[in-house]
Amino acid sequence: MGSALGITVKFFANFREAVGQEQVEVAAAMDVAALLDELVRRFGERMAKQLYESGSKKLCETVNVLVNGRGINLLSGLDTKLKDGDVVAIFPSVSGGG
Amino acid sequence: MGSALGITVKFFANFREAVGQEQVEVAAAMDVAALLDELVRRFGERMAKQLYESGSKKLCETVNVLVNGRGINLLSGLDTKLKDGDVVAIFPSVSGGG
Amino acid sequence: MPDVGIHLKGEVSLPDLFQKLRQDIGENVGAVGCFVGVVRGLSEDGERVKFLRYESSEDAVKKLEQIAADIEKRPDIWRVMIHHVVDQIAPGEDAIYVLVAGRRRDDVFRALPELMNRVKAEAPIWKKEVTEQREYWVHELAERK
Amino acid sequence: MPDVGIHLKGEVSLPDLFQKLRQDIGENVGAVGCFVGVVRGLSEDGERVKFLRYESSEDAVKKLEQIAADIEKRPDIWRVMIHHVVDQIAPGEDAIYVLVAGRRRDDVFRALPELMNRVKAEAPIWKKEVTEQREYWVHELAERK
Repeated sequence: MGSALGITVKFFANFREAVGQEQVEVAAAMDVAALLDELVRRFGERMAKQLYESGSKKLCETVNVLVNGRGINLLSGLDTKLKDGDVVAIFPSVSGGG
Repeated sequence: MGSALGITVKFFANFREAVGQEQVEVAAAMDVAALLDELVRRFGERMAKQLYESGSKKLCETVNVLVNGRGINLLSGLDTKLKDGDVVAIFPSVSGGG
Repeated sequence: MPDVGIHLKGEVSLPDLFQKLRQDIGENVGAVGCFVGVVRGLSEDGERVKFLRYESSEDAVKKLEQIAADIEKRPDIWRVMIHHVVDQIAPGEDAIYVLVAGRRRDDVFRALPELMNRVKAEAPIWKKEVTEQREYWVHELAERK
Repeated sequence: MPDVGIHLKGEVSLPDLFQKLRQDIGENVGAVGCFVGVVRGLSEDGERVKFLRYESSEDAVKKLEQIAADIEKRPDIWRVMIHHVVDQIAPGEDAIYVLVAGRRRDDVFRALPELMNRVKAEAPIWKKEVTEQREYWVHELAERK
């Protein structure tokens, strides 16, 4: 399933800390929900706690997921389809600027 | 009538230009109205035009008269009494600061 | 203590004032706002400006101090500086510097326009604009409109 | 053209940015507003801050450019500069500089808070606060409240 490319996932801020890497490759995931499941499998409870409101599969309000630079809130949310070569970015609310 | 002190009148901005001096002494004036009459006598039509709305004895809105540092609008206007040693300042609306 | 002054051209600059502000900055300061008033090259009527001449009375410093102190006494304001140049000033040159250091950006964003409005309305400082066509005190221009 | 950047500490300063802005200033500029975001020594919870660590994504410069360009295209705005320091920053040190040059003071007083609000909400820049007690990403602090 899927070419050698797979899906690239980039992490920022607390997600980068939890993962210990700036980005990972995931061979295949049908949609964003499936991708996040895979990330929780790989990185465990800490990732789950950072992604979801406690005890649910609802994304925390402070979590942003972009697919190829577009927020999934403007696409189909967790049901947004993924394909080989997609780049997914995961990060919390931004807070720059003193 | 009045000691040697008299009344000191300080001019700023366009009034200073019209008078050609930073300040003058006026021997005596009962009130602000009388003082302004004296200034118009000394300095002529240009002073009248700068003080009064055209053809009236009403002060221009942009003219400020201070007696000992207090605006005559907070005192008795043109009827504000004067006495020897008073310092009167006459200036237009301020406009500092770029 | 507010830090204010009336200066001739060249006696004061934004970098110098900012550096002075930084030398003694409270641990609760999270925001510094600055305003610089610059002489425009075109008048309100579109005439080319040769220069502005600023004049002040001897009470100007006291009034600037009072304005600055009123704002500086707010709990979330650390320091207010107001420095005015009273001189002949060419287009592109600075006429006034206002700096405010405070706790949050909202504190300084609120203070800056208030300070400028009060300086314009209350400080005994006048300006005469000299264009290629004519010269006039700026309050006279306002009267004509 | 807006002038933006992401820098390490020491690569940028308000005096330098202000001087750069002055080197090419339009004849219709009558007002320059600056904002400097400074790291506070006390956290929101009153803990003593050791430092903040800022992090950004590679898209940050592009986003700052977009924010600056949106404001700079207004007819009465001449130039917008946004420069962010992304590094480990101690209390009293600067994290961001925003400068706006425009026609009148109202133009710059309106633009400055808009620029800062947009940078805070849109630029992919995060910060972690390290106090004497603990460390946390600032969005986590917001969540707890």
